[in-house]
Amino acid sequence: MTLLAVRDLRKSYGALAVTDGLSLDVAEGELHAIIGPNGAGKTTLIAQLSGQLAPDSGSVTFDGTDITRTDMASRVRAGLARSFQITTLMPAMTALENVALAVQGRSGSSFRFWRPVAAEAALNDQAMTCLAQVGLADRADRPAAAMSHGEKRQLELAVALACRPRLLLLDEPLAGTGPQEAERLVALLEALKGQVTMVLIEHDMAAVFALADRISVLVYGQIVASGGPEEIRQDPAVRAAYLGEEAC
Amino acid sequence: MMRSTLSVFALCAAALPGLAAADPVKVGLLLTLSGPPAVLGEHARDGALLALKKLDGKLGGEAAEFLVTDAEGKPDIAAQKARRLVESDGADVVIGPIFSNIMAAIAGPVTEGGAFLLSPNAGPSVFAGEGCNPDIFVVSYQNDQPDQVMGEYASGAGYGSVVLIAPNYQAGMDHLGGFKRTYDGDITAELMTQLGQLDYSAELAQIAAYQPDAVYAFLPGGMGVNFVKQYQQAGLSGIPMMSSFTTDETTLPAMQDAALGMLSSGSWSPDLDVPGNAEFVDDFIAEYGRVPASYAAYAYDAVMLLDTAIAAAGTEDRDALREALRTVDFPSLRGKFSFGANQFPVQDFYLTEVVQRADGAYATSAKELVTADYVDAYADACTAE
Amino acid sequence: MSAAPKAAIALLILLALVPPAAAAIGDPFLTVIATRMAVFAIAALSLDLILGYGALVSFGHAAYLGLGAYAVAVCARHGITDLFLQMGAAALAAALFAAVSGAVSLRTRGIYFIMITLAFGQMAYFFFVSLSAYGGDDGTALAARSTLFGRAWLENDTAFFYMVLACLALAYGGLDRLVHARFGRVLTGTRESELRMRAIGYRPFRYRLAAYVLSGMICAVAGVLLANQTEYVSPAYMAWTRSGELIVMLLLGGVGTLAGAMAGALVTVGLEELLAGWSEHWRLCFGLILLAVVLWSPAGLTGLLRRLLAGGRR
Amino acid sequence: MANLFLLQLLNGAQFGILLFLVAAGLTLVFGIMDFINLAHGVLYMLGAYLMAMFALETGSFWLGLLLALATTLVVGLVLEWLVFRRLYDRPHLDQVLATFALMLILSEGVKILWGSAPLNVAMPELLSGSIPLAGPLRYPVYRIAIIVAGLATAAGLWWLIARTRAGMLLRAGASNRPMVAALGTDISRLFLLVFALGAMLAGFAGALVSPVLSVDPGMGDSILILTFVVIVIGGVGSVKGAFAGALLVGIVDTVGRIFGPIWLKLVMDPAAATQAGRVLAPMLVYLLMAAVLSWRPNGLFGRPS
Repeated sequence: MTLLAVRDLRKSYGALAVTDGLSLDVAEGELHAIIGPNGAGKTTLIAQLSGQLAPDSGSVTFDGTDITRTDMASRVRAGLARSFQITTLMPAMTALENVALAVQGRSGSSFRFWRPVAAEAALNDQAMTCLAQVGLADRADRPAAAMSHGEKRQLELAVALACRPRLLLLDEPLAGTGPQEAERLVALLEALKGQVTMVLIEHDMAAVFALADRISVLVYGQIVASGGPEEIRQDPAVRAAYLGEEAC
Repeated sequence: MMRSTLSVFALCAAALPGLAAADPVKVGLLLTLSGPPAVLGEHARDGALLALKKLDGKLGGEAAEFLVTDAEGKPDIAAQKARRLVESDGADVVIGPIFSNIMAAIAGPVTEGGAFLLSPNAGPSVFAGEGCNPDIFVVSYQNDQPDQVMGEYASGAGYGSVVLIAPNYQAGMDHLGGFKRTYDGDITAELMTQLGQLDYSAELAQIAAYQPDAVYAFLPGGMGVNFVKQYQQAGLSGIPMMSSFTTDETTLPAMQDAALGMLSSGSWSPDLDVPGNAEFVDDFIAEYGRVPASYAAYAYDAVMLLDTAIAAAGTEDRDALREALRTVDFPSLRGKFSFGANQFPVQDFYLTEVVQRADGAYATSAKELVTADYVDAYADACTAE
Repeated sequence: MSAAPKAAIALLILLALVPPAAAAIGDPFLTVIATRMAVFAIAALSLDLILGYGALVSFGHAAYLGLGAYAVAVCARHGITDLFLQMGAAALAAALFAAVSGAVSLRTRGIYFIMITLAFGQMAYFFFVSLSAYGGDDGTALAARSTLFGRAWLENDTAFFYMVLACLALAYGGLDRLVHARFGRVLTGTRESELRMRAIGYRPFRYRLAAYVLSGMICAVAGVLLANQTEYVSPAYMAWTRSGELIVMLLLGGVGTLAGAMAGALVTVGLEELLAGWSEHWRLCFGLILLAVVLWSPAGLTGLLRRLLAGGRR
Repeated sequence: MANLFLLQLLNGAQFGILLFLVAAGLTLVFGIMDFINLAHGVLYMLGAYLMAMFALETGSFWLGLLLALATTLVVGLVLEWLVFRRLYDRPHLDQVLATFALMLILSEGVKILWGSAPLNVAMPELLSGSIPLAGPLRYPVYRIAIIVAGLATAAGLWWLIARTRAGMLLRAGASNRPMVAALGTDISRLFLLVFALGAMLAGFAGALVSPVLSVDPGMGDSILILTFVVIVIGGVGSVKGAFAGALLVGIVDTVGRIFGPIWLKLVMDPAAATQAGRVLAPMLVYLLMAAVLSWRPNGLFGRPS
């Protein structure tokens, strides 16, 4: 069953078409990787899928509902969460607080002025679960600003998971990590497969081909090929346009 | 504060054992001494200090101490400082303020604290009529009077049409209202400008288009300087300009030639032919390097009044001192001086004109007497006591 | 208990000791100064909620001080003299003004927000300048202080001071709960990263607006008390320089800590009082002190204190 | 009536250009270096006071102007060196506080040096007098000089920013300092010069208006807010915007004040119109600003953030 359907999406800045009639289907449960050379429009695509950026035309349908003009917050509540390539965590808050804030966003009103939020066991328990899921349980009380880069990437994931998404948009989760950190994160994503549908944008080809159920190749704002890892690896057009220069 | 209280005790103990009245008479000078209108307060302060110097630092023969305080032009701060003067520093009399809004804010704290308030400038109508207060003496004039005098003059001079101009706020309305009360010609237009307005070219164009017989302006401080300079530059010098609180010794140094011949009214001017006035003006110039404005003269008068009254009644008996302040005859720079029932002055008003003095400085000069023994319009409503 | 609430409680206790101390040394005026300190501490606390926790630099906050003050004058004119009713009216008026101006202002960011709040502050200022019924530019004197349950208890300066102190304690206590509650965490989140907040399902605008309205209401209560203290109401309360002074208090004390906001107000009012008594040109000294604080102690007095304490421990 | 309306439009534009003169220096510092300088108003005041002093000392308007410009330039250099360079990387709030402090220090300093009474600056012979327009209406020559000076300043600034290497580096440096520094340019020296230039422009405006306006300790305050309004309406960082904003504010303020009550009388009864006019006139420019910002949150010509 298709969870996310993108039809003829277009976005341009002046004469430059960053998204140029893009169509894409993401099936429920799969890990769908999007690869492409720098400047292909991957981050712009994520921004439009998450609602950060409004497309000029086209449509985005999530679970049968048209969300093209829906704002970011509503999409999150509908189950469409994202992680960021450049960390946007709350630096002054602890890891636990960062995650608990995301839990709070989907559980009950935030117009509560009296009861200390730090004492809300329900929020903290769920936040701890998410932290444990990404292997940060022992870092709960550390301020985000004081964490290592790899830990920040993990926390980034934990925050996204705390939104209980049905579809997770991952914008280069491995960017800037060392080999060991990358390995741990890949294992983490592997473990998440099946629990949550994922759209993964990533430059690390080894990780992409290890993880993805399906891969779409984005070049100049258009999907030029889509298929299983083997299919993509063999596709002559893809090899010529993209892989030829970079991976193999 | 602790120190000041102790020093008072020390003074009491040291001076003439047995005579409790030996501590100095304390007079608070509560004037706006900061911000753009500071110059008005400075004139009043200097006038008062000059008077004290002339009296060898004594009031009615008793040692006196002046506590100079900045009202900052902010009513809340002025009220606070008034309380400090009266409650903490033990002032018996407060001389001040310059502005009417400050007067409304400090009148309560001063009089309820048991001190007398002597105003060297502000004379708002609230304290002239029903709201008159036996502990408040206005030594200057009632606010509306200069405008009414100008209205009378304009009628008498045969100006058939006048354009009025004032900033768009309460005092502006009040002053124009004063003029309209006594002027019987046509009001061609009332131009309301903005508080602190810089550029008057639009209003000047209106005036040029209307071609009235005369213009009447109430534009105090920097607004007046801007207007007067631009008035001359716009080539309107042919239309007589009358004003109140616009062309006086505080603004003339900045207007200079542009203001020559402009008319206003007042109960005092530096060249008023009254015993002691010339000496006061010369002393003031020698001491402070500028020609005194009315604020200085009225503050000087306030101190002289206080001196004479204390000499007559002492400071121990408040009621006696109040009565002395009301009735005593003191050497005023305005010649004859007396209080009406509301404790506002009954005095002569003159038409004044801007002239250049022999020493090159610019000043107002009394040209002709317009109204003698002028009583303000509110005095009848005062039923104090 | 962590350091911040301790410091705040110490400040409150210190203030509470002023009237007996003033009586002991025979200078009742100290109580008047302490009252002013407490009033401005409430205003500074209210500004800290949006500026310190929400990173919303309002340059028109004095408008709420003025709105509160005028609420007293308007109520008194219509025969409502009860302090709590007046506070209610002030809070309501402030909430309305804040809701409208906030809805427009909060669409902008950074420098534009600073300037548009300034614009709304100026609009309020000029509105009251042209309000002839209440003296316009001159303002108007109040016949008497507000009453409590029909009694004129507040005419007594000491009683009035403790009333103000109680309001300050309430404002501090309430805001301390608030910033640690769900709402406070969300507000802090919008300060740290607006994009992240949207990405985890929040719409920052509504929380910012709520904080903005609440802050205006608290500041209006401070205005009610200010009008009562001086027994005078004037547009000068909402001049833009007054808004600047509120920011100065906050920065002097340390932004984003409630105790810092209170300390900043106390120090600013105290310093003004002290310097003004010392020299006519006290603004020069005050400016130099401010400059020194910005250049050498960016986190204000609390930052300085923290550094000194840390240095001592080392 | 139509003649008068056109003349008032011209008066409004002229006031706008006067505002632009003051705003020009602020646009440089505030718009391009992203630095909030509340002390700009006092620098403007300082220019006027120096002008008053030097014109009196030398007996010449032009010599006085030259000396006033040179002195404000030096003051700008000194201030940058002592204070401002420590604040570039600080949050806006710190800049507000520091320059608020400078405002207190400088205006008190001016009062100590020159007293609080307003000063006079004589108009140069060459530029005094007025030229006749239609009927009894005349236009002062000095106003024309101000318009010319304003337009020249606008053109000069535009040229500096859009056409010179310094301007290019400045624009690049404001958005990415390390990058420009890496190119081997001494960015801090560039900022020093720009800041001094901004101070000098403020001083220039002050000196230029001194024969028409009152030179007093309050002159900086009253114009500072208006210039901020101008820049914010135009859009921070745009000289074009500042120019458009200044004209808009000048025209709206002047025309609104003069014709507002007349137009209001067309739709309501005279007493109410007078009252409404009184309340609305001083708020006009602020209403304009709120309206512009709610329509375009980054000003007319501002870049989206």
